[in-house]
Amino acid sequence: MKTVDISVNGEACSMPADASVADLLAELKLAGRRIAVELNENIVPKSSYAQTRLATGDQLEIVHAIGGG
Amino acid sequence: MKTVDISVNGEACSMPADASVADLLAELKLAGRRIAVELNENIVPKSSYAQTRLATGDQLEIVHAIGGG
Amino acid sequence: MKTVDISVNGEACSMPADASVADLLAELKLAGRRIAVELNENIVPKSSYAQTRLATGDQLEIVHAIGGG
Amino acid sequence: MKTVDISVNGEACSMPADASVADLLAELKLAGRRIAVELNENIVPKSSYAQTRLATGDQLEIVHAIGGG
Amino acid sequence: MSIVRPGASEADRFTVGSHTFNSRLLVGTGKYRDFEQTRLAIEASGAEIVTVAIRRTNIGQNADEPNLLDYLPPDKYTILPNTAGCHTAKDAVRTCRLARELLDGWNLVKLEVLSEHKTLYPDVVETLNAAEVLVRDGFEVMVYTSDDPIVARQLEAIGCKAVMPLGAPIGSGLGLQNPYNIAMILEELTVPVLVDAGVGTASEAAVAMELGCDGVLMNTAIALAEDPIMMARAMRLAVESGRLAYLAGRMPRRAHASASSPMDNLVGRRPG
Amino acid sequence: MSIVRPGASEADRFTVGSHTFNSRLLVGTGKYRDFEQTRLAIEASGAEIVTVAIRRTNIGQNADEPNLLDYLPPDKYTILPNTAGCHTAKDAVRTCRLARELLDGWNLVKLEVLSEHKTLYPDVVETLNAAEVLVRDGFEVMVYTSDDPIVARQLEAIGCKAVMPLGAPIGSGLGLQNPYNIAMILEELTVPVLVDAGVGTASEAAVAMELGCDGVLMNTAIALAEDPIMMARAMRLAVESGRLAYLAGRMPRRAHASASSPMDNLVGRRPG
Amino acid sequence: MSIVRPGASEADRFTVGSHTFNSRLLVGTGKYRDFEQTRLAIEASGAEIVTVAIRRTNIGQNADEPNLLDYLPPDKYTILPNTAGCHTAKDAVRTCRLARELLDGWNLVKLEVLSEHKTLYPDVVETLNAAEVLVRDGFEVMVYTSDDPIVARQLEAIGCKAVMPLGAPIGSGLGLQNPYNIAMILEELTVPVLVDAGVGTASEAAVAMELGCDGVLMNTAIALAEDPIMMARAMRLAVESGRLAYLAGRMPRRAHASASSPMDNLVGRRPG
Amino acid sequence: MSIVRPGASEADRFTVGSHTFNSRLLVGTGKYRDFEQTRLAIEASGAEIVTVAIRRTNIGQNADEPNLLDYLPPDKYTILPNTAGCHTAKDAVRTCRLARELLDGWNLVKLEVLSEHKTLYPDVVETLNAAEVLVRDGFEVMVYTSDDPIVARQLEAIGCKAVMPLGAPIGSGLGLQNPYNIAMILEELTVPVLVDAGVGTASEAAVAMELGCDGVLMNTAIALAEDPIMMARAMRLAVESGRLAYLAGRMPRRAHASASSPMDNLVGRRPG
Repeated sequence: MKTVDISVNGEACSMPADASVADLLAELKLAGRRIAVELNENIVPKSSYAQTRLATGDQLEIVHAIGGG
Repeated sequence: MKTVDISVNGEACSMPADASVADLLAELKLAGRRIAVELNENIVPKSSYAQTRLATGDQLEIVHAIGGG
Repeated sequence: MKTVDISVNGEACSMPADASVADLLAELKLAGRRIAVELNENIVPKSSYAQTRLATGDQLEIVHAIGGG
Repeated sequence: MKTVDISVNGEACSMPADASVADLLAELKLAGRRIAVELNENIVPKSSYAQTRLATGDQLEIVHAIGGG
Repeated sequence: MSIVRPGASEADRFTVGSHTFNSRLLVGTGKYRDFEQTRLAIEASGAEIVTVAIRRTNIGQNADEPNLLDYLPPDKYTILPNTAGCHTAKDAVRTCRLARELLDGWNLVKLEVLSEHKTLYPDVVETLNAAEVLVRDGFEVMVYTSDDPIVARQLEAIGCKAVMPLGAPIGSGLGLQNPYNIAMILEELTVPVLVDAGVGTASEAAVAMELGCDGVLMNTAIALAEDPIMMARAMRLAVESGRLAYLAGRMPRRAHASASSPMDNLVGRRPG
Repeated sequence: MSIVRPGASEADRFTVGSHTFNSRLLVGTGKYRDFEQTRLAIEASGAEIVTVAIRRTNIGQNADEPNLLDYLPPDKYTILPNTAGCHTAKDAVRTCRLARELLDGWNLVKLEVLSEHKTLYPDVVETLNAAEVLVRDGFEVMVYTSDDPIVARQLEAIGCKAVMPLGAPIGSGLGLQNPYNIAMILEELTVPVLVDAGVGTASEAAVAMELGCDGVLMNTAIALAEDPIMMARAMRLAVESGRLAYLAGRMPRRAHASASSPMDNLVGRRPG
Repeated sequence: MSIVRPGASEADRFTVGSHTFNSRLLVGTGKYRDFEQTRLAIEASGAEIVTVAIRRTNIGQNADEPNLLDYLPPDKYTILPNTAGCHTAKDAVRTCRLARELLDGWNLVKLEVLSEHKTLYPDVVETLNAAEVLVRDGFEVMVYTSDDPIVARQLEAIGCKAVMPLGAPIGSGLGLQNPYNIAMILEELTVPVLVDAGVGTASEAAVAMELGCDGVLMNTAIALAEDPIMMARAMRLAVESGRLAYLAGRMPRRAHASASSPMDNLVGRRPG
Repeated sequence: MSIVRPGASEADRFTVGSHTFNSRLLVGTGKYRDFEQTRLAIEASGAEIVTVAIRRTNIGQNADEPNLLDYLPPDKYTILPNTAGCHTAKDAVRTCRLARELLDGWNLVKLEVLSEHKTLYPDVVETLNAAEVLVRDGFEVMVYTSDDPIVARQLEAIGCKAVMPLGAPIGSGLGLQNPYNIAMILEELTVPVLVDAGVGTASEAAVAMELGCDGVLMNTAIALAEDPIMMARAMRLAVESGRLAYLAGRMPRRAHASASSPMDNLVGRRPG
């Protein structure tokens, strides 16, 4: 099966070839959580998770809020 | 009529010869007010106002509470 | 006689047509004094005063040291 | 030989019966040094060392100057 | 001096001699525009103890003239008579006795024996003398004094029920001039220590409480604020906040910074 | 800077950009023992605005791990994402955009671009650069900066909605190191000015408010107190007391004393 | 920052770029009554470096008008031209080039780019820009700046030969407002650090030196003293005393007392 | 207190009772490594008056043991015996009488009656008592006391020749804790006022002199510096600089800046 090699929060990771951001979040069990996603330094709106396809070389950042001053 | 010459709060004053502290306070319209009385540097308790007679030369101090820090 | 119209320290001034910076300084009685000269925002070295000709429209700044903190 | 029992700077000490303060100081090798002497809480002037006799029970203090602030 | 933090449900009470209070802010009643302003400011301050001065009544005055104690009824407030104006032990003792008679035997007094000097600083020798007599005479003495820790200790030894060092001259509003001495006094005394005089604004009252003082007594800072009633509320909160901060135990001071937000998992970094 | 004192019945509100608040105490959420302590302390503080940091989620972590925002729901608190950890304008802008997405379009952010230096002081050049980009990008920027009044003015000119000079290094608890500069900033800016960082105890928060600051932002002073929840209450009261004292208008300072009790009608004196 | 104490016979010299000096007090030449007073005060101060401003000559003025540099001959003093009055990097650079020409190629300059603001604080962004150009152009730059340690570090990185943070606003005489920041700057920079501006009296100059500063630059504190020449002597001694105290290494501070005189061998005691 | 500035050629002398001195720095002789270091430090300090303690000689000690006064000969220095270690008026008087005998009738003494307390603060009641006896007994008394202005005035009234309030606890090196009180003392006393105890570094000695003190007495700040001899020089210069600054009359403080360089005739401006 074909896969795409991507980086998530700086760590290498691979996903099926036609996976979307939504698929990735599901895989990471982050679906529905308070997070934000950046793909190659551009924000991915929540509304676009399903239609945003991943491609090899993509750099993703997934963030959440933590305690800070 | 015979009188006694006394000093009240540093001011000269005269009263009938057999006047009591109670009489003086009545005269000064201070009866029943929150005051304290000293006769020749001794406290006169409220309960003794009536029986404490005045004599010439007596020095009385009549005090009340005022604003202070 | 032909003249050149220049500005010295922000004030209008005219000099004979082929006057040099040295001529100007002589005219202003500043020759030999501790000063520095800027012509159109470029420094004029002391050694070039004689050969630097003035032209109409030239902006000169002549400065000296004064008390300062 | 008869002696007198005295206290010098809080320590018991005995001297021959007719000893003077001067004798005591000589015994203590303090003669000629910068000191002051108190006998029973009275100052003994330097000029009286020789004629001041010691008696049993005498309390002597011998002091000098030391570093202090 | 070890801090015993009251439990969440427990009140943090304050005891002077035989009396116990909730509020740690004590206020004077001088310098107000009128008795109504006095009343409102004191209400806003939450104070339970209010000081008053003892003075000759005006002979021949209007008998219906309002009286301070009508506005501050002794059944609602603890009236603390002071000996302001006394420059000798003798006068101070005499004033306390008059006050006790005036207040029906109430024996809690504020002793102050001021020097005749522009600082209005206490004459500590006369203060010590007066304290001795008053304690023997059964008074519970809260004593205004300098910030000299030795004199404070002597006043406690005599039997004063509270020692009240000045923070700055009366009415100056300069704030605590010598927190070191206040801290020295607190290190050793076991009776309550209150800063009396010198506070000018809210933060300074909080500072006194954070040092560990049991309370603060003030007058001018409230009465001469542009809006005394609002300042009275400010002072109430300041004393409470300073007390809470003292009890809560402040963070340690650090010579250098320390980040509040974690410094790992930053966006866009290669994991180290 | 003239003080407009709100009427007794009027609330003393605080507005940043398009948002209005009652509380002038803003708190961070770092350094607490756990989320429950965070929640309790913030509740006790009365804060309406709480700062959070934006960080990478831990990939592969337990999906049921509790989340800070479950404890501090955005419908109850105004969540103010910060850019802590960013040392360049570019990183700070990127973090703000992620935060806006995370918080469903919420555009109020705390900009901080720290130098890589033990003081954790801001790099003011990068901060100015980031502020420009963020304001153009529609953010309402509350900006952490040094106490340099010139930089503060430049940040206001760029369009920042609040300027937040440091009182002392983040996490140091040293208190306001330069009240003069804070006062200079207040004299001229019209947007709200908040002291951000440096407060260590309650009185220091009151001092900032008495200078005329619109608010105080803190984290460590509460989180690292021995009893953070009690200290949160202390800070709430301190900010309120400092604000009230500022509005009430403090008494004038006097170089010499001024008696609180009248000096006439003293007992035992011949009338002068 | 470790202190190397010069040996008793060694001089404690002070080096800026390629120049070495004995005196650590630098003085301005503004605000004096006349040139003669300037000369006498500077002589009394022992300063070797004196700052001057660069201004347009008055065209048409009396050609025999005395000149400052006749009173302070460059062969006796190191003349340090400043860029006072410049509000942009461009103007500052232009002024420095004029100054270099005026002083026959002398390339040591004092860079100051002030904001147009009542504080006369530097505009640090323009200052950084000007410093870059001047260093590239071969100047040895002594730079007046805020007390921001990050900016100070950036100025050193650019190649400035001395960094001169302000103690307080120019001409205010308020003394060091933020010794903490001065200490932070000293902890890290390797070029000389001088406090420039803000000193009002002798002890404040000593404080700057005790922090470890390499020197102090002042003008108003001397020129506007009631007796400028006597104050110049005071400042000379203050800078020397502060430097010596720094080198000598002060006693440790103690929270409690420690007797100076031994506590044994007291008169009249039983030996314990 | 009006300042009389000595003429340029006139010496600025300092008189205590019947004695006149040039140096305003008085030093103690305790805590040094050895007598040689004591001698060198005192020489470097320029002090003319040195304090010594009076203690029992060690009976049976080596008769050739060196003596402090061999290193500090009374014909070169004014030896000021102190009463350190005395806690009662009686002991202090007794010690002074011994000292007078020891020093061949020299009657200038430093009276200190310390409380038995970790602050080493004076017991002011005992101090007042001792001062009375000593003055009657013909001593010229320089008295160590608290910074209480009332007590200071009482000591002057008794006839003390110099009043020496503490700046901070003996040996603490904390610096002047309450300059306000020192200033109050100076406002009123006519005998010399010296700060005795508390100075830790040079600038603090200068501060005391700038307040208007007539001198400073110190011991630990010199003796426990890392390099006592260098610190002695620092202190000498600090006292001189503070004195000169006081006499010279400092510039007025200004809340805002004031340029040192003229703001007209700037390069490149259109004349306004």
